[in-house]
Amino acid sequence: MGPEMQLMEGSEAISGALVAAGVRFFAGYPMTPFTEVLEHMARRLPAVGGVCMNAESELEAVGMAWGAAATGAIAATGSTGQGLSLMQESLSEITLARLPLVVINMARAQGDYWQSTRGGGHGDYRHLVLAPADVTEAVALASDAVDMTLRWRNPVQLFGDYFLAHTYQSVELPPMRELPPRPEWALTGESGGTGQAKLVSSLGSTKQREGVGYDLSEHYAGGVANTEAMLAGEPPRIETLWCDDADVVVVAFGTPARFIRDAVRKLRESGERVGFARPITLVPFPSKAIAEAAEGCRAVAVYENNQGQMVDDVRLAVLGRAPVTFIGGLSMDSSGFGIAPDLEVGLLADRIAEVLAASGERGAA
Amino acid sequence: MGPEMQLMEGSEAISGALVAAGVRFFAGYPMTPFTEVLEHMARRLPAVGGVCMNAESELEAVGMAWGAAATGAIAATGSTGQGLSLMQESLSEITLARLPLVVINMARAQGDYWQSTRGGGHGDYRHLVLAPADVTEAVALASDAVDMTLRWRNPVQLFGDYFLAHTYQSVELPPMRELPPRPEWALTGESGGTGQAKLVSSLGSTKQREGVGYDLSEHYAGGVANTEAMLAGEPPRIETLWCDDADVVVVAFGTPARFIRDAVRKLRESGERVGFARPITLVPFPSKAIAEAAEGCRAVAVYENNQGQMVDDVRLAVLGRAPVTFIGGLSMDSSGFGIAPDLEVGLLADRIAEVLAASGERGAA
Amino acid sequence: MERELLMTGIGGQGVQLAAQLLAKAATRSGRYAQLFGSYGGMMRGGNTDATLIIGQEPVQAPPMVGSAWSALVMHHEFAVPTLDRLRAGSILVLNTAVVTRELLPPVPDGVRTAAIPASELAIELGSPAAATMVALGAYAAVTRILAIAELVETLPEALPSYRRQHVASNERALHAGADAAAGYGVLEAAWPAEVRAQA
Amino acid sequence: MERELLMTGIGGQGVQLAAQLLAKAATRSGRYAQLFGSYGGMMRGGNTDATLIIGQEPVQAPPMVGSAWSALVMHHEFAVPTLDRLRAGSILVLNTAVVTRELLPPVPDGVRTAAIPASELAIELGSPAAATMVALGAYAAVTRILAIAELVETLPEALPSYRRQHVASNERALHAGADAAAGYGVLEAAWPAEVRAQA
Amino acid sequence: MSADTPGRVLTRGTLVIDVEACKGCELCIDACPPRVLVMTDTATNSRGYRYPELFAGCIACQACTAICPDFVFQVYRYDEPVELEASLETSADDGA
Amino acid sequence: MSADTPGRVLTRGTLVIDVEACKGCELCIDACPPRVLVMTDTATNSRGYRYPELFAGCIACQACTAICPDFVFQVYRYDEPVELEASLETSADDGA
Amino acid sequence: MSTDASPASPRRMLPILPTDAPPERASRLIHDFTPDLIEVGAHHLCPGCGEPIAMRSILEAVAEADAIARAIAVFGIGCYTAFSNNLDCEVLQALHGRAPSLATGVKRARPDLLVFTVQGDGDMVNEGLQEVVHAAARGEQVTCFMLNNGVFGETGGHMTATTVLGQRTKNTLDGRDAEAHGYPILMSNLLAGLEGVAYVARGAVNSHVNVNRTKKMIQRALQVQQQRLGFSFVEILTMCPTGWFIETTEAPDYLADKHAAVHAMGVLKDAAVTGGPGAA
Amino acid sequence: MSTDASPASPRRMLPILPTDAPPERASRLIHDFTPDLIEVGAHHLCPGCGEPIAMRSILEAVAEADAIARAIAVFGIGCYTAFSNNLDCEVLQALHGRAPSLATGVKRARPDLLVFTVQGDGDMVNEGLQEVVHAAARGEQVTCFMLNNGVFGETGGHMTATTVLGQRTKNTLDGRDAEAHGYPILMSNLLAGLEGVAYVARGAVNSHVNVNRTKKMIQRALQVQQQRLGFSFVEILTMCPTGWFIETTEAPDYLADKHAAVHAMGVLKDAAVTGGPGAA
Ligand SMILES: Cc1ncc(C[n+]2csc(CCOP(=O)(O)OP(=O)(O)O)c2C)c(N)n1
Ligand SMILES: Cc1ncc(C[n+]2csc(CCOP(=O)(O)OP(=O)(O)O)c2C)c(N)n1
Ligand code: SF4
Ligand code: SF4
Ligand code: SF4
Ligand code: SF4
Ligand code: SF4
Ligand code: SF4
Ligand SMILES: [Mg+2]
Ligand SMILES: [Mg+2]
Repeated sequence: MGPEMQLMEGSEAISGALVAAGVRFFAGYPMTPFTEVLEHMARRLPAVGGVCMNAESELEAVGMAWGAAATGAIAATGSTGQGLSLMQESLSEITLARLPLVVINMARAQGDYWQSTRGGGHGDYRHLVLAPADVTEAVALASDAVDMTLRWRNPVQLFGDYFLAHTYQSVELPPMRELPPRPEWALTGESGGTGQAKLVSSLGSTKQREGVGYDLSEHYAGGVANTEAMLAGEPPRIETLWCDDADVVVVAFGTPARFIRDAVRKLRESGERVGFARPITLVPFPSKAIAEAAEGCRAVAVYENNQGQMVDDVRLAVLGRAPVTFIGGLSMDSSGFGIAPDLEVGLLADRIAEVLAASGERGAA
Repeated sequence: MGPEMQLMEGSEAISGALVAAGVRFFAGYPMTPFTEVLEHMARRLPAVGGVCMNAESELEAVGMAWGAAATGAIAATGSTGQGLSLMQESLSEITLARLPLVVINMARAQGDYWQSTRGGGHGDYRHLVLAPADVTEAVALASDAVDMTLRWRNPVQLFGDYFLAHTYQSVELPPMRELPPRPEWALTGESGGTGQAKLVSSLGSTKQREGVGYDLSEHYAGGVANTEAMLAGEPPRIETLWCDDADVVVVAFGTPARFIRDAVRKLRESGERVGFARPITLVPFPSKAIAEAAEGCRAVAVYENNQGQMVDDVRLAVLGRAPVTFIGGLSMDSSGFGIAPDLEVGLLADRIAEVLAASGERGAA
Repeated sequence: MERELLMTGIGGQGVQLAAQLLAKAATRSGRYAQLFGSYGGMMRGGNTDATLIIGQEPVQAPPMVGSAWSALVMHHEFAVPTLDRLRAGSILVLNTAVVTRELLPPVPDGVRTAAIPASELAIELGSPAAATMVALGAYAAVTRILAIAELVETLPEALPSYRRQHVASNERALHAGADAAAGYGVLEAAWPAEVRAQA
Repeated sequence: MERELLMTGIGGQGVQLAAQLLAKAATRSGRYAQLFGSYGGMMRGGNTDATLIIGQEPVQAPPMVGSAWSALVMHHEFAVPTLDRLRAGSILVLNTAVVTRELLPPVPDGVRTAAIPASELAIELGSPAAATMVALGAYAAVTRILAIAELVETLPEALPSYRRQHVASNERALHAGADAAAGYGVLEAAWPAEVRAQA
Repeated sequence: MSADTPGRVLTRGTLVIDVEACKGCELCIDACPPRVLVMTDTATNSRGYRYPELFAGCIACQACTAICPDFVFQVYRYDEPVELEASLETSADDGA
Repeated sequence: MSADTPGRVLTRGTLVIDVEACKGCELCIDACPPRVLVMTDTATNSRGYRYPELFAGCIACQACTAICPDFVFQVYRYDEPVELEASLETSADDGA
Repeated sequence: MSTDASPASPRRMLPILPTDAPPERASRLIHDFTPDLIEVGAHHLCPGCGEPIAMRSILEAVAEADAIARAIAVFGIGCYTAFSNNLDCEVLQALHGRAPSLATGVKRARPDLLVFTVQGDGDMVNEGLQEVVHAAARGEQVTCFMLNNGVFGETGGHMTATTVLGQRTKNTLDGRDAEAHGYPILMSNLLAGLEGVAYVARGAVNSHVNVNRTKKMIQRALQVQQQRLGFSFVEILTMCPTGWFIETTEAPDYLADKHAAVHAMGVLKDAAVTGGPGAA
Repeated sequence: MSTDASPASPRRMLPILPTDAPPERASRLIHDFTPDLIEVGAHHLCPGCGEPIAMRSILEAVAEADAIARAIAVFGIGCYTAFSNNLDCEVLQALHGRAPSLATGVKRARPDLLVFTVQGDGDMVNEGLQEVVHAAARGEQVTCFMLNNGVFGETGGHMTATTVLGQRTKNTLDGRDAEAHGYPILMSNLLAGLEGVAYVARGAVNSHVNVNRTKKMIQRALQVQQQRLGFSFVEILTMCPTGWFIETTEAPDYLADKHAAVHAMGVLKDAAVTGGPGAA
C-alpha cells in the first residue's frame, strides 16, 4: 500500500513488471486473452528504449524473441492455446540452446497444464512454470521469472488465464531495475575473427574441433545437468491454509484456486475440516509440501479447469498415502476463452463436501 | 511364415500395412528417420488410386491430411521431433474436430513420450499411442491404428524410432482390405442446399440454431465423453515375461525394450529373478497390468531413452506399492538421430543388477 | 473486510466507466480494489456486468463472487444472476427509470433497496450516457463506500483522454445521484467508523 | 535358435549388399531375418557395418547385439567393436587381402577363423566391388547358414534394378568364396541337422 | 429517363425492409442513386438502432441491398412503373 | 599475351595443392582456362580420392580456387612470369 | 420497436412508403433478404462491416454456378468465421491461417468438388502466408477468397501485413510506419506472379458498383476452378469501421482513399487471356 | 598417400610441377586455401557440392567489408549447416526455416551489427517461406543468402519448392510434374516485388566467372544493409550432384541448362538504381 498503488488490469501489471525487471524485447501476435499483454508491451517498451515487435504470427514472434535473446537482451514472448502450440518447436530448441526467455502463457482455462509443465515440444526439457492467482502475485512472479530465466538460462513461463489478464487490481509496480551486464555467452559480433567466435545453437556452442560436427553428447549432458540443477535448485512454492487438521485437502492452482480458496473458507466457517493447497510453482512442483499437507488427511481433492492433468502430479506427490479425487472439469465456457462460468463457489463447496462425506473423518478408521 | 514373407525395412512395412488397411491419403515432409515412410508412401499410394503429397512443410502436411480426412478418406501423416512439434496445433484441433487420422511418429530416441501421450498441443485431448518394438509388431499395429482411428474418430499415433524405421525384418504384409463406406459425417458437398449442410469443425458440428455461435459446451462435453469412452474401451496392451516370481520388474517400451528384454533374459539365464514388462499401448497405459506385474516385487526399474517420462506413468500405476527406479537416460547419440549408442545389453544388464542388489530379495523383509 | 458490489446493465449506460471510477478512487484512497468486467461484444444492447470488490487488505475473493454485499442494477435484461447473489441485508441501488416494478426480477428477502431514477436524472442533466454515474453517486451516499469528493477527484484519471471534457458533467451526475439518495440516509456504512476516520 | 552375424568394412566393399542378399535369401528360405545396417554418410572410406540375425522363429534379439555367433570382417579400420563382440567358439571370416595379420585388432580367444583373401579373389574375378560377396560365399560354406544355391537364386531380387547385369559376376564371387573356404570344412553348422533337412 | 410529373416521381419498384435486422450503419443511404432512402430521426428498432425508410422514386436498382451488411432488404420491381407523390427533398441531389 | 617459346610456356604463377583435402570432384579441371590442371590417373589421397596436378602454364587466374569446394588451393603469382617446359597436351585445347 | 413521430422533424412530413410487406401492385421480387445459402440471416458482425457483403456475393456466385451440392467451403479464423456454422453449404473450419492446406487435402481427395476458402488478411497474409503461396505455386485447383480490411478485426483492430502506411491501428498507435513496421504486402500482386496461378482479381464492397464488379470476379474465379485452369484468387477489400476507429458512413470512402489507393482494384491475371498457368 | 607412376600412362611423362610447398621463386600469395573466417577447412559435404563455394564467397565478402567483428550469421538447416560451428564469425543457429525471424530479433536488438542468414531452398522456400517474405516486406535491415540447389540435399535429394519442372528427385520419381507437384517458386522474383526490399540478385557458383560475379552481388547486398536501404537478398544457385543423381563434373552444366534456365541469373533490384524501398 502506498501512493504508488495503481489500479491495473493483469495484462498491464505483468507488462509493467516485466519491463521494470529488465525485459527490453517483446514480440507477439494478438490472441485473446493474451492480446492486451502485447498492447501494453507495445506502449511500454519504446518508452524505455526497448523494442516491441508486432510479429506476423506466433512462429515469427518466438523466432524474433529467440534472436534478441541471443544478443543478451532480456526477451519475452507469449500467446494463448493455439499460439503456444505453434511455438512448441521453437520453445523446445530455445531451451536446448540454453537461452533465457520469459513466456507469457495467457491460457484459455487450464487445459494446457501438461503442455506447460511437460513441454509440448520435442525432446527432454522443462520450463519453470509460475502460476499466479492474482494480479499482485503476477507482478511479483513476473520479476521472479526474469531472475530465474537469467539464472538458469532456461525459459520460464508465467501461466495465467483470462481472469488474470482482465481483472483489475490495486497494485504497486516494482521500481525499474538497472539492467544486468550482458552475459558472456551473448552474441555481440565482437568475438568474430578472434579464433574464438561465439556460437549459440541448440546443438551446442562448442566449435568444431577434431573431426566434424558438434559435440552433441557433451551438449546434451550439459543440458540434462542444468535441468536437474534448476529443478533441484529453484525452491518450489505453495500456499497452504488449514491443512494441519484437515480431513480433506483441496489442491488447485491459478485463478480457479481463488474460487476454491473461497469455497474452502466457507466450509471451514461452517466447521468442516478442509485444507487448501495452491502450487505457485507448477515446475518445480511442490510435491513435498503437498505430501506434507496431505499427511494424515482422509482424501485429497484436486480441482482443475480441465479434464485432469495436475492431478497426476498430486498423485505422484501423495503416492498412495491418501486417495486422490478429481473434482474439476473442462471449462464449458461458450465464449471459448475458458472464463469458466462453472466456477461457482457454491458449486465447488458442494463438490468438496461430497469428497468430505465420502472420506469420513480424520483419525477414524 | 509363408511364401508372402518379404524382407522389408520398418518404414516400408509400415507404409505397406497402412495402405493395406485402407489409408488412401498421405502428406509429409522429409526428416530423418521419418523420411523413408514418406518415400514408400509416395511409391505405394498412387498404385492404389491414393494420393501422397510432398507437402512443403509439416504444417502444410498436417493441414492437407486434415482436409482429406474431412472428406472421409483414411488419411495419415507423420514426422519426427521438430516436425511433430510444428504439427501440435493442428493435431490438437483435429482431435477436437473428431476426425480420424493416423500419425506416424518416427521419433529420435524416446524424449517425445510426454508429447505423444499427453498431447503437446493445447487443451484436453488424448491420442491413442501404439509403440511397436519390431517391424512385425509395427505391421500389426499399423492395421490396428487404422481400425482404432476410425472407431473413435480420434487420431492414433504409431510411436517408432530410428531402429524401427531402418531395421529390415522378414514380414508378411496383411492383404489389401476393402475400403469401409464413407462415414456419414464426412464432407461430400452433397448436403449443401438441403438445409442440413454438414459442418466439420473443432468448435462443433452443430449449425447455428438460436442465437449466434457454436454450441461449444455441448461439443466439448461430447469430446470429453468420447475421450473417456476411448480410454476405457480400448484395451491396454502389454508384453510381460517372468514377472510372477520377480524381485525386480523392468519396464521399457519400443525398440529399446528389446535390448532390455535381452538383458533381462540374460540375467534370468544366470539365475536372477528379474521380470520384464513392455507397454505396447502407451495410451491407454497398461496401468493395471503393470501394477499386477509389480505385485510382490521388491522394486520396479524403468528404462527409457530419455530423462524419465514414462516413469511417471509407472509410478502412477504402482502408486507406492514398490519403489520405482529410473535406469534410463538421454540418448547421447552424436548423430542426433537418437540411435542410442548407449543401448548396450551388457550395460543395461549391469544397471538392472544394481537395482536387484539394492532391493534385496522377494519376500525378504 | 471486503465489500462486494455487483453491477449490471446494458451497453451504452456507462457501467464499466463507473466501475473503473470507483475502483480507481478506492485505490487512490489507499484501499485495495479488484474489478472484473464482462460484456457481450461490441453490439449495442448487449449485457455489461462488473464485479467490484473493495477491501482494506489485498483482496482475497475471486474475480466473480457467489454472494455480494451490494448491487447496482441499471437494467433488468441480464440482472437475474446479479440479484440472485444478494443476501438478506445486501444493499441494492436500482435504476428505477428503466427497471420498473413490473420489469424487476425477484429480489431476495431482506435486501435494502435505494430506488433512484438514474437514467431520468442523467437525461435531465443532459448526459444520458452518465446514468450509471448518477447511480454510483447514490450508491456512495447510501454506503459511504467512498466520499463523493473522492470519486470526483478521480474522474480526470478515470475518463479516457478523449472524454476529459466530460469531467464536469460526470461530477454533476455523481452529485445528482447522491442528492437523489439523500432520503435513504446511510443504509449501511461500508467501513467501521475507525476505518472511515483513518481514510 | 538365432544366429548373429556382424559385418564390418568400409564404403565401396559391398558390405550392405551382401548383408541384404543373405537376409533376403534367408527370408526366401522360410527363415526369419533381421538386419540393421549403419554407415557413416556418403563419404568414401567411411565405416559400414551390419548386424544380421537369422532365426527359425521371429527374431527376438535387438537390432544391435552385444555378443555374436559369427562375424565377417572386410576391413580393420572400424572392426574393433565387432571383434569385441565375438566369444569363444564364434566364427570369423576374415578378408585377409586387406586385414593382414599386422592390421588385425585383437580377437577374443577361441574364435574360429576362416582366412579368405576376398578382395584379392574379387579383383581376380574382375569385380573388385564384389569382395564381400566372396567373403559371404566363404561364410556360407563354413557355416551352412544357407546353401550357395539359395544365395544365388536370391541375387536378382537383391541387386538394385540398375545393377541386374551383375548377377553373373556376383554368382561367380559367391562360388569363388565357397571354394576358397573349402579347406576349412564346416566350422560349425548354423542349424541342427533336422532343421537343415527340413529346409 | 421519363420526365417526372412535377411533384410526382416515377417509381419503378419498392422494398420490404426488415427493420429489426438493421444495425443502422447507413451504408444504404449513400448507396441509393435516387436517394430515396432516409434514416429515421430517432425511431429505433428493438436493439436501439435507427433504420432506413423509403420515399417514392425507387428505381429498383438493388444498390441498397447490394451494400447492406445485414440483409435488410427485399427489392421488388413493378411490372409497370408508377408515378407517386414525391417531396422536394428526395428529388433534390442533396436529398435527405 | 607474350608469345610462348616453342616447347616452353609462359607461366605467371603456381599453386600449392593440399592433396589430402581434395575430394576428386574435378571441378577445377574444367575451370582452369589454360587447362594446366590434370587429375591423377590412379593415385589417390588417403581417403581414396584422385586429385589434380599442375603443369606449366598457370596464369594465376584463381579460377581453380574460386570453384574448388574443398579449399584445396593456394595460388601464387610470380613477381615475374617465367617460361617453363611445356607439353603438347597442356597447350592443346583438349588438354589432358 | 418504438416509432417516433416527433412533429419537430420536417422529414416526417414526407410520404414514407410502407415497407413491411411485399407490394400489392404487380411486381417481381428481384433480390431477397438473405442469399439462399445463409441459413440464419442475422449475425453479430458490427454495423457497417464489409464482410457480410462479401460473404453474400460469394454464396450467390456458388448458387448461381449451381454448385451448392458439390461445394466445400474452408473457413479461416477472423470475424467472418461467424458464418462458418451459418451456411447451407458444407463447411470445413480450419485453424487460423491453415485453410489453403486443408482445401488442398479436400480437393486432392475429391477433385470433382468445388473447393474454396474464406479467409481474412490476418488469416491469409499474416498467419498463413506460406500456405496460400505454396498452394498457389502448386497450381492447386481451388479458389481462395481473401477479405482484406487491413486489420485483425476480431482481436480489436490490430495491424496486419496488409495495413497501409500511415494507418492507425490498435498496435500502431501513431500510424503504420515503414521503419518500425515495414510495408504492406499486396497479396494479389504477389500471387499473380506465380506460375501455378490462373486467375487473380481484387475487388471491393464499398459501393454497390464495386459489389457488382466483385461478384463477377468471384464468378470468374469459380469458373476457372471448374475448368481446372489452376489456382484462382479473389481479394475483396472490406470495410471495418470498428477496427479503423471511424464512423460506419466514413468507411466506404476511407476504403477507397486509403486502402484501395495502395491495394488497387482490378483483374490482375486471367488464364483465359494469358493462356493458362505455365504460359506466362 | 600412394603415388602412382605407372609408365603405361603418357601423362606421367609430362613435367608435373611441385605443388606441396610455396614456390621458391619470388611471388605473392593471391588466394589462400581457406578464407580467414572458416576455422576448419575440411568439411564433410559431398565432392563437387556448390555450397562450400558459396559459403567461402560470403565469408570473404564479410571479411572484405571489415565487418568480421560486428557480424552475426544466422544459419538455417541443410547441408550448409555443417559450417555453422566452423566459422570464426559469430553464429546463431536457427531451426529449419526460421532464420529470418531470428535475424530480425538480432538486428532489432542490435541495429549496429551486420546480420545475415545462410539458408537453402528447402529451408527458405519450403519450411520458412513465410518468415522470409514477412522479413522482406518489413524492410528488415538484414541480408538473406539462399543457397538454391533445387533439392533437400540433406535428406537425400527430395523435391523442394524451387525444383524445376521435369527434374527427377527422390520423391518425384518421374520428374517434377506440374499437375501433381506444381510449379517452382522463383524466390528472387517474388521478393523483388516487395516494397521493403532494396536489393535482389541471383548468382551461381557453377563457374569461376559466376563465382566472381556472385561475389560482387554479395558485397553489394551487405553494402545495402550497412546503408540501411532495406532488405537485401542474394540467391546463389549451387550444384548438388548427390541430390541430382549425376556426376560431379556434369553438375555445373546441369545447373546452367536446367536450374538457371528457369531461375535466371542477374540483379533483379537495386535500391541505388530504383531509389530505395518505397520509391518503387
Ligand atoms: C494461431 C492463432 N493466433 C491468433 C489467433 C487470434 N485471432 C483470431 S482472429 C484473428 C485475426 C483475424 O484477422 P483477419 O483474418 O484479417 O479477419 P478479420 O477479423 O479482420 O475479419 C486473430 C489474430 C488465433 N485464433 N489463432
Ligand atoms: C522442422 C524440420 N523438418 C525437417 C527437417 C529435416 N531437414 C533437415 S535439412 C532439410 C532440407 C534442407 O534443404 P535445403 O535448405 O535446401 O538445404 P540443402 O540440404 O539442400 O543444402 C530437411 C528437410 C528439419 N531439420 N526440421
Ligand atoms: S445498410 Fe442495412 S444495416 Fe445499414 S442502415 Fe441500411 S438497412 Fe440498416
Ligand atoms: S433499389 Fe435502388 S433506388 Fe430502390 S431504394 Fe434500393 S438503392 Fe434506392
Ligand atoms: S575442385 Fe578441389 S576438390 Fe575438386 S578435384 Fe579440384 S582440387 Fe579436388
Ligand atoms: S590459377 Fe588459373 S591457371 Fe592457374 S591452375 Fe588455377 S585455374 Fe589454372
Ligand atoms: S471488427 Fe471489423 S471486420 Fe470484425 S465485424 Fe467488426 S467491422 Fe467487421
Ligand atoms: S547432398 Fe548436395 S547439397 Fe548436400 S553436401 Fe551433398 S552435394 Fe552438397
Ligand atoms: Mg482482417
Ligand atoms: Mg537445397
